[in-house]
Amino acid sequence: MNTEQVRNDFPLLAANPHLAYLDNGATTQKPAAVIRAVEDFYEKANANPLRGLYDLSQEATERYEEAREAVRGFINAAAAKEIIFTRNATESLNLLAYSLGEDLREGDEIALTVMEHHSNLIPWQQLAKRKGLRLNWISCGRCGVITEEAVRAAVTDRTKIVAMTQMSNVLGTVNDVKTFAAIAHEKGALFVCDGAQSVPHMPVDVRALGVDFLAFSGHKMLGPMGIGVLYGREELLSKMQPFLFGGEMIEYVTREDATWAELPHKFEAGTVNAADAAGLKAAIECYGRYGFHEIVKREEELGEYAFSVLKSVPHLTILGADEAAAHHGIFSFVLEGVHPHDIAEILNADGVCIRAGHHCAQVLMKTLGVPSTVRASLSFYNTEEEIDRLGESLRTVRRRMGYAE
Amino acid sequence: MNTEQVRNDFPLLAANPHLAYLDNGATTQKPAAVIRAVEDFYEKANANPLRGLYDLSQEATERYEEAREAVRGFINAAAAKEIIFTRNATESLNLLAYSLGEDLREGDEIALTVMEHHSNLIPWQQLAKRKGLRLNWISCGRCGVITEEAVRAAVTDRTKIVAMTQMSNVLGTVNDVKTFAAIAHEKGALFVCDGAQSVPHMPVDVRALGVDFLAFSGHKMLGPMGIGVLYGREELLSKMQPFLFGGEMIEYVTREDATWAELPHKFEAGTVNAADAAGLKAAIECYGRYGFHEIVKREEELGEYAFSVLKSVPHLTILGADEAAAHHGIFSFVLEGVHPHDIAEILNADGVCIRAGHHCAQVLMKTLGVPSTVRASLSFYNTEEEIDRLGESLRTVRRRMGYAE
Amino acid sequence: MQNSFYREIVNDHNLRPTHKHELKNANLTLRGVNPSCGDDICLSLFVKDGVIGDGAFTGDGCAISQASADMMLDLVIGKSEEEAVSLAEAFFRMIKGEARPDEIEMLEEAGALSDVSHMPARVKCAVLSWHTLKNLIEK
Amino acid sequence: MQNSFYREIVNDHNLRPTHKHELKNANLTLRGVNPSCGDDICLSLFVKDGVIGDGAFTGDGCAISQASADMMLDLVIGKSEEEAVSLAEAFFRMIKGEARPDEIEMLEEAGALSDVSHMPARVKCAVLSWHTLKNLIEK
Ligand SMILES: Cc1ncc(COP(=O)(O)O)c(C=O)c1O
Ligand SMILES: Cc1ncc(COP(=O)(O)O)c(C=O)c1O
Repeated sequence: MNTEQVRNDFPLLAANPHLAYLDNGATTQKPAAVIRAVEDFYEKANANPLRGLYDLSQEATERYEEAREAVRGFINAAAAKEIIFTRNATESLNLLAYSLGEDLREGDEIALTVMEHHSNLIPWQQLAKRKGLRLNWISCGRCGVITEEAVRAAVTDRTKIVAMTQMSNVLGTVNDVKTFAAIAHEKGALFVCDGAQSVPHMPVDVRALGVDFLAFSGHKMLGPMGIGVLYGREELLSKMQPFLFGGEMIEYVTREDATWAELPHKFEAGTVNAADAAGLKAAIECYGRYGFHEIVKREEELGEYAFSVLKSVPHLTILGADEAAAHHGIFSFVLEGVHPHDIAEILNADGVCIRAGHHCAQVLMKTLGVPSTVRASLSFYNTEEEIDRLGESLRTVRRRMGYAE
Repeated sequence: MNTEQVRNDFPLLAANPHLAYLDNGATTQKPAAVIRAVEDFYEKANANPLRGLYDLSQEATERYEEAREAVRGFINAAAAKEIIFTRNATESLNLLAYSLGEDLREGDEIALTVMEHHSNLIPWQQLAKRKGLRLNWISCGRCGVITEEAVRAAVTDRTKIVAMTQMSNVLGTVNDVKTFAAIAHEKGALFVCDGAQSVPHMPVDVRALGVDFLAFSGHKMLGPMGIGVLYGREELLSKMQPFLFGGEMIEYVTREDATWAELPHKFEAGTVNAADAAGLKAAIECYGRYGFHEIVKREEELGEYAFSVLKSVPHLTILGADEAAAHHGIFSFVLEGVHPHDIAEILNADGVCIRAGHHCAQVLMKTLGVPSTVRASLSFYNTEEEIDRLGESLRTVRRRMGYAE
Repeated sequence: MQNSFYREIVNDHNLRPTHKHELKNANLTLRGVNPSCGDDICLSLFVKDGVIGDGAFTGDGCAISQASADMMLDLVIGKSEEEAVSLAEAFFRMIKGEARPDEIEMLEEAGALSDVSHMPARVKCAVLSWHTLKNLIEK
Repeated sequence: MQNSFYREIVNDHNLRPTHKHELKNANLTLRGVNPSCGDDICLSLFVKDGVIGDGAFTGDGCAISQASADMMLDLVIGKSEEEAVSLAEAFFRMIKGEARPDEIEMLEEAGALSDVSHMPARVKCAVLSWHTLKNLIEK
């Protein structure tokens, strides 16, 4: 992979050579191909898809459905109708909580890990509150490793749903969802996988993993902001109740009741965001063009480098695993005596963009015993030079905050 | 208004001079300024808004919040925090049904009109089913007029919510929501206004109208596809439970429970669609540049013309009011002996884009006694010449379908 | 292409259908509906010893759905149930654009609908009667 | 600008605060929190005859929130409750970029935080202690 060439594909990176954008876990930059695909939709194919009987609307529909097929291929789903377009991973997970929640009864249990992003935590927690369900917490050690024992301890015969992220957005650890999905199935529970961080950074094959549902966001994988995905096994989706009502998700409507359209439309209420779906397809094509294998290799390289640079900064502690490979390009750390927000401020002054805070994972923060951390998260388009600048800037922070050294 | 100049602002229209796009009720075409605003966000300001402490994220946040302020001004809301960004009108209305639904009890009543779009009908209907509520239907005559008596007959002391569209997407009639909101308030009910069709085509002032909530979509008013709006009075929104959970909508999260962020964030879960919000702001600026007064005047002119052209087509019946002004550029009609889908097909062959079907208003179709209609819906950028082509094409339909004449 | 789509043959079957009426001696009846466009047909057959002795339909819908039903009945009346099902399969293949020329030949006048393979929005209209036929025979 | 933001004065109050300790004779105490960044302070005052006789704070947070609290106490100890509230108002105006030069003058060292008016993400940190003070006095 020729990083310099790659960076030229990203207008914002090309225009800002002095900016080290290291907040890729929050959202990635967009290649020109993605921006152009959205633009091209509006300039050549803009119409309300699915509803029109004229060529322009057919074209809009085709682009939309081609995007669905591209997503299907990307995660190796069995059928395109198993791909539901949503706004983002958060909406996908809420859809699940509302829709699967319909069938849960008081006393049923939901197992979830302490490392979940709020988007895969609060929907289940609030569902549990509304319906009198029990939440079983799957704990992780300080390294962020979830063991089979921890999962077995939390998943009982009353467990109906196991919700788990495939990659922690704070520690970068990857959970063995294949094994854990099998445990869930042994107990008759469904396995909901949050792929918001994993899908952009490692090949994810829903059938090989055996997960029942997978949620992720386009904007974290080079795509536009308005599109997310919920994958679900057809057999399950077809039995589930729709979540949002209106638009093309119906079959018949009378005053008293309504029946629902077939998959995937049953879960896509209102005018769909075909333009951003087309953008997501272009993003997936970029993965193909760069090569996922190359991307993973490059991100591993950069991760190794970043780990060693961060380790060499005095007073700095990396949270989670003590080896680069376990971080998958996501590094949360603290610097003795300096609040993460002050670090972010100083790094910003040096043109280094990182995140500071609880990273929408307050339960994990509590487990780790820190109120907040700094997080640097990498993408294949980052460079060693940017990581050097991160390191250099970090070395000056304590001095600039008034510490003798 | 110089229509030729205006059309040059719309890349799709400029590139397809032989296409008569008359399906504006479904979605409008996008001016270059809107497409550029989305592009510009991705090229110059792309970061996850609200979460970052660096300049790029600040820039993203500012563009997002400026868009909120632009929407506030457009509908004259009292405060920007009364503007919730959603995906589309459908999501806005579902948010309301779920969130307001929390406080409703068995036996409570919801009043809604028979002319509602499914997006403002099924959410309430399904809520009623789940909670044992009663739906009171507000009827309209064949002209699509809703009288004060009809509203008073349906709104009782047990009515908690009145849901009504300001403009029918089938008949084009405008309901006197100011009067009807006052009736709702007399009875202690909340008034939910569906502005999906009205906000794009007439100045809407939420405070002058006195509505409690207003839902609309960006894509029907020159904006991008991924953004919608829910306006709500602050006093009401601040008491309501959030709908989607995760992301920046929280304050504290523990294993057991969570507390919510302030308005408007409480209702905006997950990564927000700042790029499309910026596009919506650009759309609102286009309204300002063309002048809403000019737009309305031009659409009235075109409406008059279309009405007279349609009236002159043999065997054609326009549904609803028998005067142009009551249609606000939306004309549903049937042609004796020819199914609407066949008409759409033939018009498409002549380069005329219209819609055929039930227009997501099956309850209204039943009331009108037709299974489906053809709908032509105008925008200020349409031309008399396009309407002529619609008329000419329609005149040939019966012959082309094999009728002697 | 679409301009020439409403050819005489389709228009004829739509405006002057041979088989659009009630069928008094029907022993098999099934309703088929396309909710999204409102096509709604009721198909009746009189089947004896595995052979379709007679057939008719009633209902409403676009020209394509109506003509398709009428042409289908022209074709299957007098045929065995197996033959009818294999004609339906050939028809579905044609609509997907996957039929061989000899299959389209076999469909006689119904072959006039082969253009529908380029009109995704109308596929449902064309296949409605054939799906209804297949369901009726197979269940 | 941000580069020079962590000036000696802010760093000093952050690293070597005068008023960060428990206050034994406190008769007014209130906790103030910024959930989004985790700033968390507990402000204690000893107020007699409408005058702030003493004050202190404990808690955690970024340098801005900590320094702001310390500088605030430097300023308001010995002042009347009314004076403290009007200083708070002046501080809020400064952070909004709306204060007059003489108001910023009045805020003494706390005026060092005027740059926060260009840093929307840090506004909450700077005003936390002042909001807590105002709430404490007014309720
Ligand atoms: C009156 C009315 N309400 C609601 C909607 C739903 O809008 P959307 O599909 O953008 O959510 C529409 C348009 O389809 C409409 O015309
Ligand atoms: C693990 C994980 N899950 C869910 C989300 C939510 O994604 P979004 O904000 O795009 O809905 C994120 C990112 O914020 C994440 O990192």
